[in-house]
Amino acid sequence: MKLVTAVIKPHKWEDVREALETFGVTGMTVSEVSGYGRQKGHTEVYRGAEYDIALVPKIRIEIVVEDDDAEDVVGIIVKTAQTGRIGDGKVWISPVESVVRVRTGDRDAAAL
Amino acid sequence: MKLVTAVIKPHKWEDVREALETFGVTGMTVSEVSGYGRQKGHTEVYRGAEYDIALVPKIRIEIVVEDDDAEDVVGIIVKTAQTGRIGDGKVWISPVESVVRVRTGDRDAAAL
Amino acid sequence: MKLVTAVIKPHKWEDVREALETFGVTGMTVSEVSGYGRQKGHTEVYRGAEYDIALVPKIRIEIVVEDDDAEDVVGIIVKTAQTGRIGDGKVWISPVESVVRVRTGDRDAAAL
Amino acid sequence: MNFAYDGYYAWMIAATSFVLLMTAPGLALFYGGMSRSKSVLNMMMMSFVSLGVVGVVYVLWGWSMSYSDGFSGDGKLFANPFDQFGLVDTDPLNYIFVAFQLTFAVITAALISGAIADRVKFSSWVVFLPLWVTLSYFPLAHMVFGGGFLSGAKDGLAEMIYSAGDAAEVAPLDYAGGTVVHINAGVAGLVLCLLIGKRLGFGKEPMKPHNLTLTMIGAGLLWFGWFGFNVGSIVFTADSLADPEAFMTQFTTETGLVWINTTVATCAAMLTWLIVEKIRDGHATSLGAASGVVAGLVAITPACGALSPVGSIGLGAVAGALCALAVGLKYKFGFDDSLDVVGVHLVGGIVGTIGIGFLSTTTGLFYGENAKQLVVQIAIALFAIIWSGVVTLVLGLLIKYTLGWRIADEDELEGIDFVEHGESAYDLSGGGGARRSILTEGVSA
Amino acid sequence: MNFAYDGYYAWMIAATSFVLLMTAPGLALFYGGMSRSKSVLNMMMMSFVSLGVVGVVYVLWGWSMSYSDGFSGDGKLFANPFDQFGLVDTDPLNYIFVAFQLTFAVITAALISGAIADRVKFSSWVVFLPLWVTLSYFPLAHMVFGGGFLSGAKDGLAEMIYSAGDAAEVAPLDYAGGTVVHINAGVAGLVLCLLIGKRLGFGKEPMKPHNLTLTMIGAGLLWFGWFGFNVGSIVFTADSLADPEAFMTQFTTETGLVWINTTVATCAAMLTWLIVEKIRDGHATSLGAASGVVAGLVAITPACGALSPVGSIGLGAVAGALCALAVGLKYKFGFDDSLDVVGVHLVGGIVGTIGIGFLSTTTGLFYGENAKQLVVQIAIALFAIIWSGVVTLVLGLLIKYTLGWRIADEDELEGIDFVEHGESAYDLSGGGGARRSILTEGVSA
Amino acid sequence: MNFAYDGYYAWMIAATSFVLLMTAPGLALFYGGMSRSKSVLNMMMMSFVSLGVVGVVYVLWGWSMSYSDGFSGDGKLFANPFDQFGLVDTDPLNYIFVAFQLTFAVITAALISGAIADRVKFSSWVVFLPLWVTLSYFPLAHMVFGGGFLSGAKDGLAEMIYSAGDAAEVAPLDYAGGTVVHINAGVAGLVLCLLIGKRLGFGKEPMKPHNLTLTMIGAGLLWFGWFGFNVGSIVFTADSLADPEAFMTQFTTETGLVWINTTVATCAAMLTWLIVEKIRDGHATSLGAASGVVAGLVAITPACGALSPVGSIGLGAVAGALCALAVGLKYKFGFDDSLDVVGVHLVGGIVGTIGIGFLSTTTGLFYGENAKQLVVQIAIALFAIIWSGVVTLVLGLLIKYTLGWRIADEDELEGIDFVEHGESAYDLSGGGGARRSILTEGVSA
Ligand SMILES: Nc1ncnc2c1ncn2[C@@H]1O[C@H](COP(=O)(O)OP(=O)(O)O)[C@@H](O)[C@H]1O
Ligand SMILES: Nc1ncnc2c1ncn2[C@@H]1O[C@H](COP(=O)(O)OP(=O)(O)O)[C@@H](O)[C@H]1O
Ligand SMILES: Nc1ncnc2c1ncn2[C@@H]1O[C@H](COP(=O)(O)OP(=O)(O)O)[C@@H](O)[C@H]1O
Repeated sequence: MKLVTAVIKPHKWEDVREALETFGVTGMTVSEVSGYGRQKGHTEVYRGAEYDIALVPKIRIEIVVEDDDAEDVVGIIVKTAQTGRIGDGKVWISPVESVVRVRTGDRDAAAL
Repeated sequence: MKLVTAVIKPHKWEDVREALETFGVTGMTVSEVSGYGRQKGHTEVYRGAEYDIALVPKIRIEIVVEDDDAEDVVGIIVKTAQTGRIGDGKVWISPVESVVRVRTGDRDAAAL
Repeated sequence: MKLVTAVIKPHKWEDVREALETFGVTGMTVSEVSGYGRQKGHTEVYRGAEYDIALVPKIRIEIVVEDDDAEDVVGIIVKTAQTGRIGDGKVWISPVESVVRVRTGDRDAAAL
Repeated sequence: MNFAYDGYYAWMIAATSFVLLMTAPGLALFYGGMSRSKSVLNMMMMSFVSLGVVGVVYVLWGWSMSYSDGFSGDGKLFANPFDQFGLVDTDPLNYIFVAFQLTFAVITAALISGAIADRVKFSSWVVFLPLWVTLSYFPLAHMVFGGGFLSGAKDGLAEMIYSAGDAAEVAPLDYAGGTVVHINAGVAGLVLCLLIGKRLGFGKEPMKPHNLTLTMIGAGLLWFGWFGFNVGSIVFTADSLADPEAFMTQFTTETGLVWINTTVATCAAMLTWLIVEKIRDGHATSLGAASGVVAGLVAITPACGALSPVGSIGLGAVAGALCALAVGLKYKFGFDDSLDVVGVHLVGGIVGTIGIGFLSTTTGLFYGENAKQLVVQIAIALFAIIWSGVVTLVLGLLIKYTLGWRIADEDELEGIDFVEHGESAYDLSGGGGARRSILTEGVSA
Repeated sequence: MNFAYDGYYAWMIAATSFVLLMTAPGLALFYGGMSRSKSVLNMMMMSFVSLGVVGVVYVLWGWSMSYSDGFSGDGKLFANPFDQFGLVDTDPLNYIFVAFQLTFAVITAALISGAIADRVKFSSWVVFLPLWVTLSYFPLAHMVFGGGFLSGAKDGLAEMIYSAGDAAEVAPLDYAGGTVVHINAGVAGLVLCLLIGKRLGFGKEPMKPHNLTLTMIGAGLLWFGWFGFNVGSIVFTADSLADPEAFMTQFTTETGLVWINTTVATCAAMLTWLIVEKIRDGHATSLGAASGVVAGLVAITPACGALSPVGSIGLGAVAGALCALAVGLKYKFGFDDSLDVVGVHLVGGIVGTIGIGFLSTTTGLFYGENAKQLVVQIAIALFAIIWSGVVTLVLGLLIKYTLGWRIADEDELEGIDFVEHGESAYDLSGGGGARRSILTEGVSA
Repeated sequence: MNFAYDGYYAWMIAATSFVLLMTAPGLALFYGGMSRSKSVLNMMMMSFVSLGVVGVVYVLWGWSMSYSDGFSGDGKLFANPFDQFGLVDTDPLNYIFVAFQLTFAVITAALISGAIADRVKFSSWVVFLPLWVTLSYFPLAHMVFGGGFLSGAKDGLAEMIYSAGDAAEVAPLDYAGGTVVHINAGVAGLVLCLLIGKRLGFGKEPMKPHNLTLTMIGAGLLWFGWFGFNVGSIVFTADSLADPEAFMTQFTTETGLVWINTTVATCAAMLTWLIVEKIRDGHATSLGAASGVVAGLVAITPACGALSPVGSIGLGAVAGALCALAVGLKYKFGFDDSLDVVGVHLVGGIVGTIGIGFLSTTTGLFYGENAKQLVVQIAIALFAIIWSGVVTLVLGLLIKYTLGWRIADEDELEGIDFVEHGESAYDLSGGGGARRSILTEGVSA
């Protein structure tokens, strides 16, 4: 099994979800995070004084998939979340040894 | 070392914490996430118009454990968080190469 | 590639970010989490009745780095986030098989 | 016609509006902020719907049942509910008083809801409202304000205790509703929270206020509205009604005194509540300040016309300290008076009602020659406690065994806002501090 | 001089202040809470800046254009805007009425903003405001309140329909602005939201209120302020102005009636709105309670002086139910009247204006002998709809093809608060429940 | 007795209640919303406790020290604090004025707290309050309003500058407290924030408002309350007091004028503040609108009775622009006037006080023949600055070296709400948008 972790721009979340659904991904876990990177946040002016905001809001998606699907899933995410502008995010794959469905105790492929 | 990641129903969090404590887990990191899966969120009626809410609130628990404990911890979580209804969540195990306690610099087993 | 995950005290986040930036880390993903561990939360008195609050606010940082940098990054985090008091947090290293930059499709080292 | 009236009428329009503001949004905010974020809307709705239901009922039979016999001093328990049904036969000169009294009935009913937060079927509350005001509020209003059994009336309670002559002298004093409003609502809250039972997790989880800024706004609006409540409750003497000059004098001096007393008692209660907290818990809290404000306002309500400013400071100080201690009792005795209706309104109402017996500048024990006023005050407080207690118990049981009071346990855990009202109070994502994501937004059907 | 005036003036100072409170913060909160968290500040700013702009304009030429010809009953469309420009030649005895009418113009303009939430250039709104009040509000105010074409004036609309004698008898009735304020604003909202188009995602995402506690505060403050609006709109008869005793009688009885009618209609509307929701959607919501409150207030606005209390309950009940059904229409017909200006103000305004034709205790169809009043009421409602519709369409098109109305699509997605105002409403981290981290705080430049 | 009084008294009851609302919850919200989420409760508590402490003190010796010598025009610095201690010997006809003046003392003290947000021991603030009102507020109130040194009194400042005859002619003008309230509080804020030092991270982190909706509510309630403040500050001429007809005329015309001036100056200030921001920063913010509102209200406070409506628009416009520029100074000069007390109240108070010298329709430089009024206005502004500055410095140092002002650094980082009050303002989990989890809830001991 693999874990695909994707950090993407918030407004792309809906599109990514739909694309993954179409591909056949049946579940994922999503959270709101803040990103730090080349995309530099923004400058805010407050009472005439300027401030740099370093962090940018992002969505983090975690999907456990079978080994064979990992690259496809990454590909779909990259294609769908791409805008070509700095800050589009990262996707990484890491190994998972085992996954269980809490409801049934099913293991691995059967647990997805 | 292993990392056990569990995504469970929010109201099971207290029970899981207690069960893990009893087993001897001394620490964990918890966050609020949204789950997407078979459990389909809910329908909301607003001003007479209907909407599907796709995401469901979940709790994500991360626990770094020694290799031998991983299966036990997974077992405890599955047993305690199970309600038998769709949406009970997933637990997965992934490899960890090393862990450090920030306070002391202790490594691996000593860091837990 | 490695994934370094650090759970630290919130007020140390700025220092850690600066130290990592100086070292040359160009990106990371940050989230607000709750920690459970030796540090025991606090007692609150409300209307004359006492309550224990078990969870403590923490910051979780995720950084994908090249294999060689992993130990250095861990070292920097440990050094910078250390206050010597209970609750300073944990840092762990896990394997990453591949990482992609969404904007360009660049892979691995080039994606960081 | 007495031309001095017109300023007084002008004030009564404002005062009546002030009191309506106390319920919506004043009390709704005070209570809403104290409840949990999953039940704030239900809490606010309980206040709003009290206004909706009691407002209509009041015009239909509430006024008639309270005052249609013209303050005749008959010593009765209530007046005829059909006499001026729908205000059809009400003298238009009384309209503003109908309005003023309407707002009192509304807030009294709404006050009760704080004792049973987070766990009650909305429909049961809606059914309880008209029954309770009809059987508990309108009668007590008639008895105390309408020349009934608890006024200085012939055949009234005071006369039963003392001879007729004395009774007139030590007629029960309740300027703006210590018995009718606060003891009444406080007892009802106590009875209902005992009958309905505790929230799940009560005593184990803190169940702290989810938004204290709302509670502070609510406390501020309640204070403001309370000037309508107390200062609007002036009743003119026969002399004043006969003589414009006397009218003007009473109007200008009494309203000024009541305003000051209302304020300084409240200031003092806020301070003593904070002091008790600081000593007992180590911290003076904003919830304590807000609660102290309400405790002071409650206590001075019956007493605001009878005390001196310095006496009012004293009464407020005692009320603030006692109520601060009293709100802890629910944990001791294990009843879930969720938002402290008993600790603040029942205790504060008793402190104020009985405090008059000591502090009245004319008949109080500290000023006058005897304890007669004190005895009368205790008697009316007891009577109000018993009346409200019995009525509420009967109605509470009736609903318990018909509609039922409580929502299902899993619904209570899930949150009553979502379950009963299909809503949640806040959706701060998709904007907010970090202009966060769209995670909580829906996906179209 | 009539000494009975001074209480009335005292009330007018308060009433005028009440009405100002309706816009800021009342309406700002009501609308702000209903919008999304990324656009609440823009929404509140639209109300605040209406006050800023229209307040200044009113003193410059608004009063003059509405009332400078002294309520002469001339039947005209508007008065001379330069006659009392800057109030230089205004009789100081009229100042309080200038102030009162100023607050009406302000809130009418602000009401429109709810129809076009989240997507409009702030600068275009600022430009629209003075143009719209000048061409739509001031004329309608003159026509209805200032003795103009829609009053009982000679050569007025009623006289056109009936013979002169009859017209006086069935002069159009609009106590506090069913046509001038609510139909006017409601139509303007409809025209603008059609012209400007839907929010991105409308009909697909729920776009639910981001903070219903704000909406509830807003509804409460609106209700409170509305007493100024309605009760302050009393106009004295010639008899009253001549005779202090008659003055006092009219003042005390009419204000009381209007207060009661305003309240019970609102109570009833809240209840029927909740009932419709419960039946249709399964839940009685707090947004429904708040909306029902406003619907009731809107409907009773023109009618509050003409109905009995029981009639007012009836009118409110009808208005609450109809408006509850009407707000769903936008999804049916696909126009994005974002915060239900049309469903509440236009529909409620029509219900109230025409309801008088049935329920007026003197000339209504249910009480009087004929339908004349009803016909007149329908006529003025139609006239107001057409006038406001045409004016708003012309102005809306003008701005559309010059400044443009909409912000860029990506800005709308990002959130208008940040893009137009450089702010976000909430920064709850760095404190809050769990005293969370500093993630959203900045790093110094 | 003058029967025209009774409307005026009716208004004064309302007005006094309005002003109390300004502090709690008005100012508490305005300031609370501007502070960070970890210190909002402390900020609100500073306002509430000002009311608690100063309310009690005022009745004890505040009134006596300010006005017990009967507005005798003695030119003194203060009156005898023991003369009417506890109001025991106060004429009941004055009660409403005691109440009105009480609310002024309360808000003036509370205003200061904005300059020292987030970092001050609550106990030190509680100790500072009675000392400061006793030594700075009560004397200045006596001097300006009580016939003392800064009034038109014999031996007063104006007489020192000009000969006796002229002084009467150009007696200092301060209708509702430009010097006594705003300059006084503004200077005290400046001195304290210099003495106490900056918040940790000031100038590096933005320290933006955590909840602008609260600030907007606060601004709206302040505006509403300010009608009590300004319109309630009418003082009747000897002629009016003698002749009911003159009384009525002054009452109806002057209150109307003051209401309008208060409103249009505020409208204009809001607009110019927004324009300055738009030009300088590219965005017109809601914080700017709220601040502009307060700046306008501050500036018109001393001037509201002396200007024409058009003059008031001018004064407001200038005040809005100047204050918008002034609030940036703290970053330039590096003093942490956290919530802009200096930029708004000191600068706005000076603009208003001195603006009268130009714009007074009777004695202003633009209308009259000479600069005498202008000189007098500058003189009283300077005197108030020096008096308040010296008193605050002495008291500030006293507390600094005894109790100490600041909480510990780590406590300031952790958040003053939790450390000083044991609370946090918000607990939005366990409900909220996504009906999120129970993570921040406690686990029973
Ligand atoms: N080394 C990294 N480890 C983890 N997350 C990263 C890393 N680098 C970037 N990110 C995440 O990816 C997001 C986008 O990165 P950024 O450098 O801004 O743009 P891009 O990926 O287009 O070059 C960041 O906001 C951050 O959340
Ligand atoms: N492939 C996946 N990867 C990561 N998380 C998943 C995956 N599938 C499901 N989840 C998480 O598990 C939760 C429960 O899954 P769901 O399909 O609703 O029910 P069940 O596990 O009972 O079949 C989801 O809400 C989501 O958070
Ligand atoms: N086994 C674990 N797995 C994951 N996170 C842990 C684990 N143990 C501790 N943590 C995290 O580290 C934080 C600090 O741990 P704690 O035991 O309080 O102090 P310390 O690390 O100084 O001994 C915890 O709040 C929690 O977030």
